[in-house]
Amino acid sequence: MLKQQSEPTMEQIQEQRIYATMGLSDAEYEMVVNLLGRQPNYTEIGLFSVMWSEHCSYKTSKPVLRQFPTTGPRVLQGPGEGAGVVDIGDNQAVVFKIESHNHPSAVEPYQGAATGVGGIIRDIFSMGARPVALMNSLRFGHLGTPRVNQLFEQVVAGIAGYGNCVGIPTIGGEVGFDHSYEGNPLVNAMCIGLINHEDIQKGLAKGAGNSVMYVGAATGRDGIHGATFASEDLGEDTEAKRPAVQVGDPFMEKLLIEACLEIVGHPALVGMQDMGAAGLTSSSAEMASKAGMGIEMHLDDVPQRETDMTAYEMMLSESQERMLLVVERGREAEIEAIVSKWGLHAVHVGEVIDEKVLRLVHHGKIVTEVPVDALAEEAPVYDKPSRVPAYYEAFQAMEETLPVVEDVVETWRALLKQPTIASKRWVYDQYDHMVQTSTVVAPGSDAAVIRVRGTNKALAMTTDCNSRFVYLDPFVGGQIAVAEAARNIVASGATPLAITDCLNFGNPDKPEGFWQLQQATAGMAEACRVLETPVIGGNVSLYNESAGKAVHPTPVVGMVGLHEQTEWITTQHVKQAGDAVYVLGE
Amino acid sequence: MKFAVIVFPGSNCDLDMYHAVKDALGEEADYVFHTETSLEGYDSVLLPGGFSYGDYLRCGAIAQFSPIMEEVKRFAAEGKTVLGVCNGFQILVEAGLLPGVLHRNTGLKFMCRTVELKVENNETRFTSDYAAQETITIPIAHGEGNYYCDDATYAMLQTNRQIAFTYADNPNGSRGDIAGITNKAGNVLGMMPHPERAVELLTGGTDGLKLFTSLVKQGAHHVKTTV
Amino acid sequence: MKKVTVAVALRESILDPQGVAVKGGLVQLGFAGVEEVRIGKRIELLVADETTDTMIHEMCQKLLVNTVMEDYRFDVEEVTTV
Amino acid sequence: MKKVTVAVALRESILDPQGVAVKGGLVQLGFAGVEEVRIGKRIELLVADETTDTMIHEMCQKLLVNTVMEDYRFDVEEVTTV
Ligand SMILES: Nc1ncnc2c1ncn2[C@@H]1O[C@H](COP(=O)(O)OP(=O)(O)O)[C@@H](O)[C@H]1O
Repeated sequence: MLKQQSEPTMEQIQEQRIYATMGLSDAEYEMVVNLLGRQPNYTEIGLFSVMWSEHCSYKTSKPVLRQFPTTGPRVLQGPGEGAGVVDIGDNQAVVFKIESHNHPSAVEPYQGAATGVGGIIRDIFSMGARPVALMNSLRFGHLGTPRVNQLFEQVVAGIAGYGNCVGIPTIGGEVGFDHSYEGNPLVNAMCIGLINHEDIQKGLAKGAGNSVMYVGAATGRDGIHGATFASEDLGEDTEAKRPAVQVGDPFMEKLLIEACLEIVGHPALVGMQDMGAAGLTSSSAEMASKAGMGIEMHLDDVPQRETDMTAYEMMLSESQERMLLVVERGREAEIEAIVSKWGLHAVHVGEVIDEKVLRLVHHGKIVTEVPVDALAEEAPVYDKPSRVPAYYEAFQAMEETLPVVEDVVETWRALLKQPTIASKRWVYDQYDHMVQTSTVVAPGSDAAVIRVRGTNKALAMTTDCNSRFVYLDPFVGGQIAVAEAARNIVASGATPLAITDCLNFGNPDKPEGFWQLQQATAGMAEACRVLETPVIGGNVSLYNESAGKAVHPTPVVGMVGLHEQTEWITTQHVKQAGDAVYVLGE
Repeated sequence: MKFAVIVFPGSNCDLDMYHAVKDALGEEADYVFHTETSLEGYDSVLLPGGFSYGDYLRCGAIAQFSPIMEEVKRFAAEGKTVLGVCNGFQILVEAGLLPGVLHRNTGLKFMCRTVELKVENNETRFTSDYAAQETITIPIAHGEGNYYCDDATYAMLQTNRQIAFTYADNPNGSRGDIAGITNKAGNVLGMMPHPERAVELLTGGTDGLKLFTSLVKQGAHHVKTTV
Repeated sequence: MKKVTVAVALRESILDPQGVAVKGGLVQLGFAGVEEVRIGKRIELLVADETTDTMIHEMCQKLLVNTVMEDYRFDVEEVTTV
Repeated sequence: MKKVTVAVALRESILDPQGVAVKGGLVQLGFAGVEEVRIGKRIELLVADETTDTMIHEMCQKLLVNTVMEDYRFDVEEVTTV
C-alpha cells in the first residue's frame, strides 16, 4: 500500500505562504498563478522555486551579465549551453566552464568540493567534449583555526579524490586566504574539454515521440532543501531530517563519461544534458523549452535509490552523476547497447511531446502540468537598487601613500611566508596532474599547458582573481582579474582566446553589494573587449555571507589560450645563471 | 610486437599506455576490454593505472575477478610478459600474480610528483636496456603505493632478485623502498611509478622508454627461442 | 585501560558508492543472494580508565565521525594491561 | 533475510598510519588518555536466508578482506523483511 503523502494542498500553499519557505516572493507566487491560470500544487510550486532561483534563472545577475562581450570570430558557442566552445583550428574546438560549489563545501568540504568537480565535468562532456583538464580557485579564512585548516584540507582532498579517480588531470588553480572567507569558503572548479566541430551537442528535446532516457546513478533524496521539509505545518510527516549532503561517485562519473562520449555522434542521439542543479526539472524543462517542445515524464520509471519518493522529491533531487538523453524513437536499443557495455542502463522515462508543457505522470495520475517556457524562460528579471558603499568613498578620499620598506630582505621573507603567496605544492602534489600524458607545463608556473594530442598545438589555462583589489575598487579590480589572467596566458607563450567567469559575491539585495557586482562586471567587460577575450560562459554565486558579512567580491576569471606551436611554450622558471633579466611595460 | 592494453571499468591510464606503445615505441597495441576472454595474438599484456571499480574497498580488489584476468593468468603462466603499473600493480597483487600487498601511503595523501628510482636488477625482461644500478626519473601518482610483505616474502624477493626498482627517497613507506617487483619467473612486473608517463621529452622525460624497449627486445628473443 | 570500539556508518539515505561497487563485485563472483552492502568504519581505541562516555562521545563528534553524513555507536570493554 | 556484519582490521603487526594520525589528532584535541587507535572497516551485508557461514567466509576471503594484511570476524543476525 502506498504511504499516505502529506503534502500541503494548493490552498495551504497560498494561505500559509509555503512558497516563501522555498524562496519565492509573494509577487513571484502571483506570477506563477497567472502563468498557470490556477493555483500551483506542491510539486509545481517546487519546480518554479528551483527554476526561478538565482542559480538557475540568473534573475538578479542577468542585467549585469548583459555587459559582457560574448561573441568573437572564434566563438562557436557562447553562454547558454552547458559550456562555451571556441574554435582552435583544424576542425577542433576547446570547451570550458567554471562553476562554484561554495555552500555545499561549507557544509561538507570533502563531498562539496568533490561533487563540484563532478558537476563541472558533466557540463563539459554533455557538450560532447572529452574532458582533458581541471583547474580550481579556492578561498579560505586564515589558516590556523581547526575549522579553517579542516576546510582547506578536506576541500583539497575532495578535489583530488574526484579528479584523480575520473582520470582528468588537475593542472592548476589558485588558493587565497583572507578573513572575509572565514565562514564562507569559495570552491570554484573549472573543466576544459576538446571536441571536433561536428560533435558539438545541443541540449535539445526535438521531435515529438522521441524517447527521453535516463542514464547514471539512481535518484535519492540528496540535495533536496531540508528547509522546505522542516516546517511543522507539514503535519504528521515525522520522517527523520532528510540529509541534504550529496555524495560524489567518481567511478560512476568515469563510466558515464565513456558511455556518453561513445554515444556522441551516434545518429540516434537527438540531445543530451546533465542533471545539474534542480536535476530532472532543469534538464527536462530546458531541453524542451529550447527545442520549442514539451516532455511527458513517467516518474514511476525513474531509477530510485530510496523508497516512497514523491514527485516533488524526484524532481528536486540533486543526486549526482545523472544524464538525460533524447533518443530517436525506435532506436533506444542501440543506445542501451552502448551504455550497457559500460555497466550502466539507459532507462526510458518519457517522451517528447508537441504541447509545450512539462507533464509528470506518477502512479498513473498526472501530478503536474506546467508550460516549459514558464519554467525555463519566464522567470522574472530584477533590476536591483545599487549604492556606492561608504567604505569605497572613504578609500577614494584617502591620500595615496607608498609603503616604506626598511629591510628589503626581511620584507621579502615575510611576504613569501604568507600562505596566499607561498608555494602551493602541498596542494597540487595531491592532484594527479599528469594523467592523460599531455601535461607540458604542470602546476607551479603562471599558466598550465597541455598539448593537443596528434597536433603541434597546445592550450594554456589559468584561473585568477585578486579579490582585495576588487574590494578596494571593484571596477579596476575586475579589469585586473582579466588582465592578470591574460598576462599569465601570454607569459606561457599562448594567445588568449576567451574567458569563463565565476562571480562570487555577497547578498545582491543590499544595494552596496549589488553595486560591487555591477562595477566589477563592468570592469571585466571592458577588459574583455580590449583584450578580445569574450566571455563564453560562467556561473554566478551570490549570497556568500556569514554572520551578515559578505566575502570580498571575487569574480574569478578562467582563461584559456592557444599555442599554435608547442615550440612556443615558455615557463616562468629561471633557467640558468648569467641570463639577462628584462622588464617590459610601464 | 603486439601489446594488449587491458581496460577495466575505471582504468584511466589506458590511453597513456596505448600511446606510449604506439607513438613513442612504434609498436602495435589494442585496447582489450575486461569482459574479453582471449589474449590470442598478443605478445605482451599491459595492465594500466587508474581506479578500477573506483578502487572502492581496496585498490584492484574487484578488478581481479574480471573475465579477462583468468586469461591474463594463463598468459603469464605461459611465460609471456605482463606489466602492471600503479592500479595494474595493485590488481596483480590482489590476483596473486605477485606477492605482497599495497596499502595506504604513510603520509595518507595521494601524491603526484616525479621521483628517482634505482634499477636494482637490470637482468629482467623489463629492464635489460637499463644499466645496472642506473638512476632514472619517473612520475608517481598514487595514494596506496605502500608495498608491504612479510619477512619470508621479502627474503624471497631478495634471494630471487625479484626487486626490479627501488625508490631513491622512499615517498610512501614501502618496505625496502620497493617500487617494483617481478614474479619468480621474471615475466610479470608490477610497479607503482608510471614509465608510460616518461616516454616523451615534451611531457615528462624519456626515462621510461627503456622499459618498453627492453620488453620489445626480450619479447622478440622470447618468441624466437620458443618457436 | 579500556578498549572502545566505535562503529561508524553512513546515514541510511546517503549514497554509498563503495557499497554499491562491492555488491556488484560479490554478485559477479556468483553470490547472487547479496541484496545490499554498506561500508562503514570500525575504530578501536585503547584509552585510559578515566575516560568517560561523555569524553568518547566528544571524540566521536569532534574527530572520529563526520556527523553531517555518519551515525555512530560504541562499546566499551575493560581490558587488563599487559 | 540475514544481516551480516563483517569487522575487518589490519593485522596487529602492520603499521596503521591512519590510526597513528587519528591518535595524534585526538591527543592534540586534549584527549591525552588515548593510547592507541586502529582503524578498520565495518561491512554490513543484507543477504538471502540461504547464505551459509561457509559462503560468508568465502566472500570475505575472496573479496572483502585481503588476508595478507587484514583479519576479519563476522556476526549474523536474522532480520525480517519489511
Ligand atoms: N588550487 C590549486 N590547484 C592547482 N594548482 C594550484 C592551486 N593553487 C595554486 N596552484 C598552482 O600553484 C602555482 C602558484 O600559484 P599562485 O601562488 O597562485 O601563483 P600565481 O600568483 O603566480 O598565480 C600555479 O602554477 C598554480 O596553478
